[in-house]
Amino acid sequence: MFGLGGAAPQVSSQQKLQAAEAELDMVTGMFNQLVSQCHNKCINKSYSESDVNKQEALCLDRCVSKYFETNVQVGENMQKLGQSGAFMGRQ
Amino acid sequence: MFGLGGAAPQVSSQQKLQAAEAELDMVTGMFNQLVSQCHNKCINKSYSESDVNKQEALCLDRCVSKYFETNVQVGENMQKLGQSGAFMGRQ
Amino acid sequence: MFGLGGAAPQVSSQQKLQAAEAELDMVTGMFNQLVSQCHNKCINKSYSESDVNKQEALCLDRCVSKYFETNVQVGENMQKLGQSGAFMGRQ
Amino acid sequence: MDQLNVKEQQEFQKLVEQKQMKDFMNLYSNLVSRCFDDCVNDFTSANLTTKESTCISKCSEKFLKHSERVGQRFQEQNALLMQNLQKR
Amino acid sequence: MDQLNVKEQQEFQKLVEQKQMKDFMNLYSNLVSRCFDDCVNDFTSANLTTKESTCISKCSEKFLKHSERVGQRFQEQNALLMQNLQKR
Amino acid sequence: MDQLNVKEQQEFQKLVEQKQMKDFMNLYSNLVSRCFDDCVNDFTSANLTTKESTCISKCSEKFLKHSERVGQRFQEQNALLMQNLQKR
Repeated sequence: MFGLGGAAPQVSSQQKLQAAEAELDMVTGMFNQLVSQCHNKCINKSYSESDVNKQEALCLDRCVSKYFETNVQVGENMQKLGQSGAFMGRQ
Repeated sequence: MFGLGGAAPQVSSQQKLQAAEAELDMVTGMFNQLVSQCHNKCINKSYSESDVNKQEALCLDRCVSKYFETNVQVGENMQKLGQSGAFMGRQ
Repeated sequence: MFGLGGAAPQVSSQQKLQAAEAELDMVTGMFNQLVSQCHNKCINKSYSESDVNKQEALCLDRCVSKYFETNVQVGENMQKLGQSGAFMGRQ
Repeated sequence: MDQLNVKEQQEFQKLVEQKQMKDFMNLYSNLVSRCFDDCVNDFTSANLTTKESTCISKCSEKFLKHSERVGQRFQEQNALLMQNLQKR
Repeated sequence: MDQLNVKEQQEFQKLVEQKQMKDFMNLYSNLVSRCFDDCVNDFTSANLTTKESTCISKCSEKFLKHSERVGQRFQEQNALLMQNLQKR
Repeated sequence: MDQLNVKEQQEFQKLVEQKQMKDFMNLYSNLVSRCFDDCVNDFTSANLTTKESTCISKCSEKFLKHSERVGQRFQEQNALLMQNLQKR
């Protein structure tokens, strides 16, 4: 998921599971963020109908698509910045 | 709390405790949400006094009451929608 | 960190570690809050540049400084209120 | 995830199941918060008005449909992303 | 909760106690965030002004009184809800 | 933290390391959320526009520099606070 996790030679089962759990939590967290942000950006809050109408649905599809693109781009940006040594030891 | 938990035949102690913990976390989370939302809806942010005044107190009492009603209604709505098969497998 | 933890005679290793973990989580949570709040208060959201400019940097330094002062003051306030018995059993 | 061996995968599966109840409760409390915030803003009485109640009903149904749709797109996009990463 | 046997209830009780410190710290950091956000908005100096300091003091006391009241109502409503569920 | 003995400190160190990956992922997802929210607001197409993409790039670099600076100040202020507490 999100291609994180990477190659880590000689790590214990416990460490691998902890990394997997951290990743799972992040993906879940991001999904919740996505639900909340695309709701803010696409859903009409007057609630005159209980269905997601066509316009809202189209907006949601694009919202998810753009969110993933953002996610990938941010990942690439961070890698570039990390390699350039512009940042801490983080990364 | 909130009447969730339901009947689950033959579950291990560990599972029951995990479910109880998840429920405890949810109730705590909801309480924190409630504190934050009713603060937004009822408390005057000019902070000219350190007491919750009468008008604010009345608003808070009603805010909590309406929050519980909302909670119950949402639960009922979800059950109805779940039974109608309108949703995923969630529920 | 934040001087919490206090003196607790005769507690088990597990309890001490749990308290330390709770404190670590709180400090992390507060740092995240600080990052978010000072971003809101100091960073220009037009993103015409990728650097934190001088004015923003100065604002951030003061923001962190004032946040710590706020933190200390709130802690003192809570102790005073706790001692005066004005509150629950909390504290 | 393909770096986990069979036994680790089973452990991980257990973890996932453990989290599912939490996820559901999360969805539920997000829904309550959202609809309470958007629909309830009159505190002249202690009970929900008919208008508020109707709003909550529509809001919660809409929120579920909304998060279902977002969930489907999320899975599609995630699958696509995995494919692209494996091609590299 | 009545589906837990005595031993499980004891385990659960431990869990609750474990969480209490966390809850307190949560309350504390919510309070700091809220009052910092509402009271501190001038960054022309590195120290709190008298006005900000007074605001923080009132804000934090008010927040505690506020959350205490909400907590009492929450418990009452929860007890009521449990009663109604058992009647069914 | 000086109330922990050596063995407890080691345990605590492990915990800290365990949390570091979590912290990094937290930073990452906060960054994505923030820049998505601030930069992406046009849903007439399914792909990022050049303008949005540029905005995201600047936003994410700026966010990292921002949180790095806040992190440095945080550590300084925390060290100062610890010193003052020990003087008492």
